[in-house]
Amino acid sequence: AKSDSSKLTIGVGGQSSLVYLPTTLAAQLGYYQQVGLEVTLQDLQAGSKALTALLGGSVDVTSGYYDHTIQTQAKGKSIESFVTMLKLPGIALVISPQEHKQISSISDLKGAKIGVTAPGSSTDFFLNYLLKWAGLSADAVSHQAIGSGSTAVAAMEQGTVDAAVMIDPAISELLKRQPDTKILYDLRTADGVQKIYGTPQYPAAVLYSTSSWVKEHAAIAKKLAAAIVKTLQWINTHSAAEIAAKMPASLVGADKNLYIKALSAAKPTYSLDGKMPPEGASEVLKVLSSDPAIAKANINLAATYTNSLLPPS
Amino acid sequence: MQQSDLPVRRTARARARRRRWIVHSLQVAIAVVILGGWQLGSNTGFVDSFFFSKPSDIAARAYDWIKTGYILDDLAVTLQEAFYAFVLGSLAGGAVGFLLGRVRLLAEVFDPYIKMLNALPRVVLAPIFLLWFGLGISSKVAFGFTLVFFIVFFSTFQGVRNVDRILVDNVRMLGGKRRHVLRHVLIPSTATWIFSSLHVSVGFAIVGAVVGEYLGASQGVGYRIAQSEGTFDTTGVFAGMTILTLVVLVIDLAVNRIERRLLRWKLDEHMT
Amino acid sequence: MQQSDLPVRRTARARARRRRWIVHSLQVAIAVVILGGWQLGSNTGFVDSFFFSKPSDIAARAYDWIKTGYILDDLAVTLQEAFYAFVLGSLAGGAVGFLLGRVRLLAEVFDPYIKMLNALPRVVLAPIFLLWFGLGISSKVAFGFTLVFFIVFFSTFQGVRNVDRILVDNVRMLGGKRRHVLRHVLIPSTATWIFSSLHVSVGFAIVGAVVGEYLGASQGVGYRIAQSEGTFDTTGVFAGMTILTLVVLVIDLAVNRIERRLLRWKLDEHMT
Amino acid sequence: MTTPSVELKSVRRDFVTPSGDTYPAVRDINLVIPAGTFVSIVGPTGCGKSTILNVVAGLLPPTEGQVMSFGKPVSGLNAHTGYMFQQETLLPWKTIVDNVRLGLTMRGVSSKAAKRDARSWLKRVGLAGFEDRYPHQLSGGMRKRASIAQTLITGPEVLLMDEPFSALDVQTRQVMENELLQLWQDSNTSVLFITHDLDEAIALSDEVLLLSSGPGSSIIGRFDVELPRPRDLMTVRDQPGFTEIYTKVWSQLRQEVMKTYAAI
Amino acid sequence: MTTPSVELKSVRRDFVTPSGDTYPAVRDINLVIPAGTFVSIVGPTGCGKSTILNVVAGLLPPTEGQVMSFGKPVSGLNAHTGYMFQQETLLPWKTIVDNVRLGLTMRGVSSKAAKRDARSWLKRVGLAGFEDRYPHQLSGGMRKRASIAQTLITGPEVLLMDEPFSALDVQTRQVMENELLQLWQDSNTSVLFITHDLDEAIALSDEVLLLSSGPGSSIIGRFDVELPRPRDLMTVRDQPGFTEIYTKVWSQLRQEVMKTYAAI
Ligand SMILES: Nc1ncnc2c1ncn2[C@@H]1O[C@H](COP(=O)(O)OP(=O)(O)OP(=O)(O)O)[C@@H](O)[C@H]1O
Ligand SMILES: Nc1ncnc2c1ncn2[C@@H]1O[C@H](COP(=O)(O)OP(=O)(O)OP(=O)(O)O)[C@@H](O)[C@H]1O
Ligand SMILES: [Mg+2]
Ligand SMILES: [Mg+2]
Repeated sequence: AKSDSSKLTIGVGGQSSLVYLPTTLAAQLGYYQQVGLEVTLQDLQAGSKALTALLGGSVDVTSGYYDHTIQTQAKGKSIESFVTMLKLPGIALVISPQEHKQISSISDLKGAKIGVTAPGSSTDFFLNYLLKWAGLSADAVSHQAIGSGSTAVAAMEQGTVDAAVMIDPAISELLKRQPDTKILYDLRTADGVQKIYGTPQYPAAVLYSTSSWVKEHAAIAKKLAAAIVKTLQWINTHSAAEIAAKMPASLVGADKNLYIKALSAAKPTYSLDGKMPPEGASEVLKVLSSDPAIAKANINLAATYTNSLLPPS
Repeated sequence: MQQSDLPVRRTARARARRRRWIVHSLQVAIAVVILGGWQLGSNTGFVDSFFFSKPSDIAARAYDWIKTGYILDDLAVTLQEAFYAFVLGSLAGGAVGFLLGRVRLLAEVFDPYIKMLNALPRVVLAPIFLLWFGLGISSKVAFGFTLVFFIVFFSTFQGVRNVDRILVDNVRMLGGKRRHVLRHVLIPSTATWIFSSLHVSVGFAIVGAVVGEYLGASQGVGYRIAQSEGTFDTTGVFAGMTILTLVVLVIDLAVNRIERRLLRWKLDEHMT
Repeated sequence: MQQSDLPVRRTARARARRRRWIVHSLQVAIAVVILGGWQLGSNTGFVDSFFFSKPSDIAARAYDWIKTGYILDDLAVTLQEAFYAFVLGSLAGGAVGFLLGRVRLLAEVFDPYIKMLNALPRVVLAPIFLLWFGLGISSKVAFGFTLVFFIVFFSTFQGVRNVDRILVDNVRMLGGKRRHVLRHVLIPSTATWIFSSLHVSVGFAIVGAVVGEYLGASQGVGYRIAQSEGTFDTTGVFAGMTILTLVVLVIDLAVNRIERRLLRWKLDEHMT
Repeated sequence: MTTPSVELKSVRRDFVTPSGDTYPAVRDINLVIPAGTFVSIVGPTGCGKSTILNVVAGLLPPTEGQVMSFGKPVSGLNAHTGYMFQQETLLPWKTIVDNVRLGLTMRGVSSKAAKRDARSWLKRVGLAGFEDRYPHQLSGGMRKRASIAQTLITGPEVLLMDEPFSALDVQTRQVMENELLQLWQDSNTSVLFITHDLDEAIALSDEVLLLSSGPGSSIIGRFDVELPRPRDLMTVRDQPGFTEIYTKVWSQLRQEVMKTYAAI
Repeated sequence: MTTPSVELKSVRRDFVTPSGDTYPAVRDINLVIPAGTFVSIVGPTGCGKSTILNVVAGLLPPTEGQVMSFGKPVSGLNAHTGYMFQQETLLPWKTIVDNVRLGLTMRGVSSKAAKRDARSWLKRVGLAGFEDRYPHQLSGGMRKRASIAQTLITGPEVLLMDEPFSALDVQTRQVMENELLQLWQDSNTSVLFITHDLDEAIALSDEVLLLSSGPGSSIIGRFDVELPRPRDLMTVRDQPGFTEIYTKVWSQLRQEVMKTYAAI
């Protein structure tokens, strides 16, 4: 909403979250400047807050989940993704180390307490989808909100929940503390995604803005997309340690090795070209359709993303 | 003088009735103006219903949630948490307030610690609460407790410090021991302060429970609100909050009633 | 009687000094026991330092953050937000408290509305705060405001209601107008209540600012804490909170000092 | 005849008791205080003397009847009056001198002038040297004297005084009485004075009113004191006529009080 | 000789003034109250009478000197004493009857018995019918009488009374004085009584103590009243010897008071 065309603010749904790493890394690498943009990053802690900030006009562009574009369309707002940063959702269903039953599929978790980061979050939707996928009813397990940080680790370690849909770096942290923790479904790998969704790519973190902004500021969006794609390529060609070295210390945290480890695990999830895979997009819609409001809404997927602003590959 | 139709009393009663009528009309008028304006704004697109929903939708949703019983279990959970937080927080805050209010050495020693604890952002401590108290009701109670405790504590503490010394002396001279002074002087004289803090505390107990649920739970109104928020269902968020505030109003009526009973000697003083 | 070495005063001063010494020793003792136990627990693995870190690490980190100036800008931002929240919230809460405390009709009309607003969970309203006040400092100020306002409001309101009627009558008979009654009776007589609420409010203003930052910001101590939490850096979380609480202590000392000045007539009463 | 400074016409004042009944404190009070006169009210304790003063001051609206002051009906506070209450009314958070100068300060008198005036008043009531104390640091009688100074300093047209001297020793009391008489003589102030000391009432007043015992007290005796002015308080009790009035009032008062204890 | 109920030895009490100086209220107070005697203290207002009572009650520790009660040094509250304060001390949140029975209730007397006793005491002080009022619904004099009942109901061994009757009309006052004397005669109570009414002091007491004016007051006169007991308060003033003592005390008191006003 700023008039000065080369200045803009990007709201990030949690800068310390690895899924949004390219947004920050691009700034660290100076790529925004290179394309002639003066970008301010605003850490909003959660994707939904970043979306609200966008709709409220506090930020111009949001670094958030692709899911939001569909969810907001169902609410009559049209927003549009124009560069995809994450081609795999970067979440996993992890079994609590306190759980002693043999668990080999979601069906074994019937009646269990399963943690999600927050009700209505993408982890929550994933769990619903998983249940449906396994032919279970939505209330076959009890959904327990446990957050995404140390609360989630604590809940898992103490066995407050039997399993949880977790995201990184919490997964890595848990694995470090409890190395024999079992991961049942790992959507941080193409194989895992293929197994659940039947397609190897599932768009997660993207840059999006309101459709009107994208239309009016196509040039800026183009530059942004270029900077991000360049960053993605840089990620692809550098090691986790090299990436970590570029990130601000405050985001790396005290335990650099852990960060590198988490980053190595996350590296395959980053998109290489910033393209939205259309099959992935329709998978997202399928997942979200467990919300009756979305199932009813008759979503026009084509309006939720564009690949036309990406640099020619 | 048992006749109830003495002119003074009749006019007094009539005046009270008229006053009540004015108050209620004004309250309704305010509600109508705010809700009406909001509804109008939403209908004309002046108010963004992505953020604010519409009063009519909210009412319909709240009604629906209650009618279908969808929210009732959650409400029960939230109220239970708030109730414990309120009762435990008030009792502990009151007790510690009385203690430190009377024992100066303790007050001086613990003063900085209490101030420090009160300044800790509870939301940040959520992981520790969950760690210590688990995901169940206790962590929400603990959450609300930390809000209620300090409010009641500070009020009671200051109230005790403010007690008219001569009243304490008189009761002691009449043979009153520590507990008598507490019961006959400190508690009644601190009552207005405590009630004042209870009014804030009722609200904060609910806030504590809801925020606790919001941060991690599997049921409760806060969980429902978080769920609605997660799916960008503003109507659901507002419906949840509407139900909460209505409940708070009912609870506050009860607190008011108790207050009016216990502080009868005082209200009366302002009657003339 | 200008000699300062009269026996009464000498012993009084010596006693005060001794008392201060006892108080400080006890405070240090408590701190040593808690921190020592914590450190020991961490070292022996009894306390999980993933969740609680170690006092020594926390102190080192806090020191480092301050020494390198890393946190100072953030602290300045947070304090600025808290300051505005505190000042605006107290002023507004006090003013509305005085108004409703004196004008009974207004009080009766607005009573349920205020209770309702107070029971709204602010964290849930964060999106609306962001919408209305943007991402900058104002949304955090607004956040803190909603906490401070109600606490000061309820205290002031109850305080005004509690004012000794005869004192008001006397000042009015001496020719005092509304504003004189306010200045010479209501404000001084409500001062203890207000100060009591200010003690809670200082803490809540900071909490409001930090939680506001925690929910969305690009600077401030709350932001740093959130960042540390995001990277599972418990030491950073605790270091941030430690710095906050130290600052609150300093601020509270100031409030105490002002209080002691303004309520001299009262403290003195308890001297004998 | 000039308009009276205060006039009560058939005033009645009821209170609601805790049980919800109506307690009639005073009824049928007719009272005229011509400007510049000194009127005392005596009567058994609890009969309704303070209630009458509150009504005159405009603090208590009468349940029935009318209150006039200088020809105008009183509604709300009676701005012509200064009132020294029976209770303690010094502001605990102000020093004595600040308490005493309050009335002047609120009238816009400069702080310096008001302080000077307050100091001189404090001297007149024997509190020189105690100016900077807070009320709780004074003795009961000293607080009463500070209240007297606080009320007199503003020079009200009608002075209402509720047992102003009862906490003072006889000697100090006489000094205060002298001050009051002096002030009254030098101005056109009317005084409505409550006391339990018959001596004092007669020595100071132009008229002494006797209230019957409650509930529902009314004025059952009006005694004109026609002793010459100016009066010397040291000797007025020895003047012819004093004892006569005293005996008259006394015997009637005694009957009234005895009614209260009749049941014992 | 039996141990005295109260004994003060060279007691001095200082206060710290706002300016930080020390204000000596009373000094060099030596006082012996044999069990069962009635002692009055008179003195100019603000001289330190209440201070002495506070010291005897154990509410104010003396700056110097020693306080003994029944042979034991007083530290903390003096459990032998009952104290009727100069200020108003009724609990505003309790009705009159609950206020009066408080002392009994706290001693474990059953609520019913305590209430019955309290009612009978309220009747004795002329407050029958006002039992269920709150203090602010009574007149000043009625509150004082309720306080008297509250203090007397517990039957203390030493009774400290600070101007108990000053808010009462002469007649009621005499009734109260009679009640007090009756009570005192029927028990072995000692009374330390403060009043500004010399008549009252002499009529009631075995000994009248005169305090000098402050600062640093001390006892400057001790007058034994050797009028026969039991005394009839209606006629005691006409007994031989009364006027003599009265004149003696009066002339000395007068000098003292005049010192305060010497500067005017
Ligand atoms: N607020 C009230 N509610 C009920 N009764 C009241 C109230 N105020 C006064 N009264 C009653 O009215 C009567 C008159 O009271 P008032 O204070 O006028 O007496 P008074 O003549 O001034 O007595 P005193 O000499 O003891 O001061 C008393 O019986 C008292 O109990
Ligand atoms: N807390 C205090 N601080 C300073 N001075 C005090 C304090 N309390 C009492 N005084 C002073 O001590 C002196 C004696 O006070 P006290 O109340 O004993 O007098 P009193 O003889 O009872 O007078 P009265 O007849 O007026 O009640 C007074 O000059 C008073 O100003
Ligand atoms: Mg009266
Ligand atoms: Mg005294």
